[in-house]
Amino acid sequence: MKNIFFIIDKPLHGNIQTQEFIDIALMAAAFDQRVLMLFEGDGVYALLQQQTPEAIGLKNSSPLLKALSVYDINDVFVEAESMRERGLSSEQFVIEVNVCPRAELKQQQETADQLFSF
Amino acid sequence: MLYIINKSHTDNLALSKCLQTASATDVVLLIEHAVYAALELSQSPLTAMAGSAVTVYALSPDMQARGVQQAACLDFIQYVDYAGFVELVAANQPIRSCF
Amino acid sequence: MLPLDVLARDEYGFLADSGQWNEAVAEALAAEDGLQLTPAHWEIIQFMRAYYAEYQHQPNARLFGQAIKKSLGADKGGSLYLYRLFPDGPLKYANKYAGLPIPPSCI
Amino acid sequence: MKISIQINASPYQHQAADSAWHFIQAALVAGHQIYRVFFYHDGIYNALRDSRPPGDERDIVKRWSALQAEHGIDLVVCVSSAQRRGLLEQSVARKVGGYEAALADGFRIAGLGLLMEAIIDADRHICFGS
Repeated sequence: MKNIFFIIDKPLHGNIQTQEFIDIALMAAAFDQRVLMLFEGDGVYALLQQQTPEAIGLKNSSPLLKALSVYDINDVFVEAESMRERGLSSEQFVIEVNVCPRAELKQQQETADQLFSF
Repeated sequence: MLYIINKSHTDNLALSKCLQTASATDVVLLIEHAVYAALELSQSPLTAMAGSAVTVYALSPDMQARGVQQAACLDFIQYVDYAGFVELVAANQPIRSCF
Repeated sequence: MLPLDVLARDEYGFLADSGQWNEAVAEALAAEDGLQLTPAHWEIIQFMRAYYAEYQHQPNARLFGQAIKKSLGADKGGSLYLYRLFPDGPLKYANKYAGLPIPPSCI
Repeated sequence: MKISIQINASPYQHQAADSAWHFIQAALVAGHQIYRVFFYHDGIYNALRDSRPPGDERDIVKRWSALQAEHGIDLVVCVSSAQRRGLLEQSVARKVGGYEAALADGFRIAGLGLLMEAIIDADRHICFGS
């Protein structure tokens, strides 16, 4: 089993990249790998509630984040510094997350077998 | 950890971000538009890295393609060709391509 | 029973508008394929509808099995069980009778 | 060492396909095995058979086909990325469109399972673009 780290550092909407990226994470979990997800930088915006991309004719991939737990992806982290820089708090998020400082997340990443971003 | 950076530092924060947590065991490789950050007068976040333990490489074919001369680059930058890129990949784990 | 020919369908025979779905439509779609829906079929079809309503996502075959295992139990997420219910392809036909779009791998 | 490669960006719009190709050449010279090249996101456009760049430019698609022909490297295009962007498998293209698929020689279209296999089996997995 490999430790695979998925790093989302871009917002969710406007293109299909994030949705396709999450598909890889779900598949890795379905292949019994240990999946860790990290939201950092502008990626933390992806977690905001009340996203209505239907307003611009796009499918809402926000509910997809709730499906992470269906595939036993429970190690979901958000970088504390990125949240602070953007004035966000975890009550505003659609899913429960572990808020961690950057330095600690760096140590976690060093133990990964594979790091993915997009 | 090997960071592969491919975007200009004035266009994208990937280089700045990785340098904030990079340590002595980390290696940064600049490819594609990221090689501009190697230039001494580019005001790149690398200028603050002189004397740091982080090793920084730039991909020389991408520098040549862009007219980035070694003589104009920060003196701690090291240079690799694609064979050297492959060696860095083989020698480091994990690897993060930052986009 | 609703006649199927008044319902808009896509080129694969799937409902074009999932809002037109109801249980009678599901039964008619299955009957058209020569399949009589049993409670075991309904369990999978209702699962697909609930999953889609909650996550706005269509799983691929591998994820489909995993998600069913998690929700309905390991025996029901297995290929053997699912293929016995939907011999021509569980993912494709569970989606079809649930009134959902055709998954990419089923075209 | 077994190295697998992922291409996430379209050719000509991004340097990813060039960087990856040069990297693969160097890796082969150094005696490494290229386990698979997986084309994802807009990377699927690397597999378009009808790409016809002007004669004085590199032909990225032909270069991939040649890599497969000469070294037997597995070139896999993600099925759902491809379908969304208008590239179908041969049998599907015939069935739904009544035409021949636009997939270039040496590529095959398959699911994400093959990416998983590459990540799990290879010693290194390197992403190029975007």
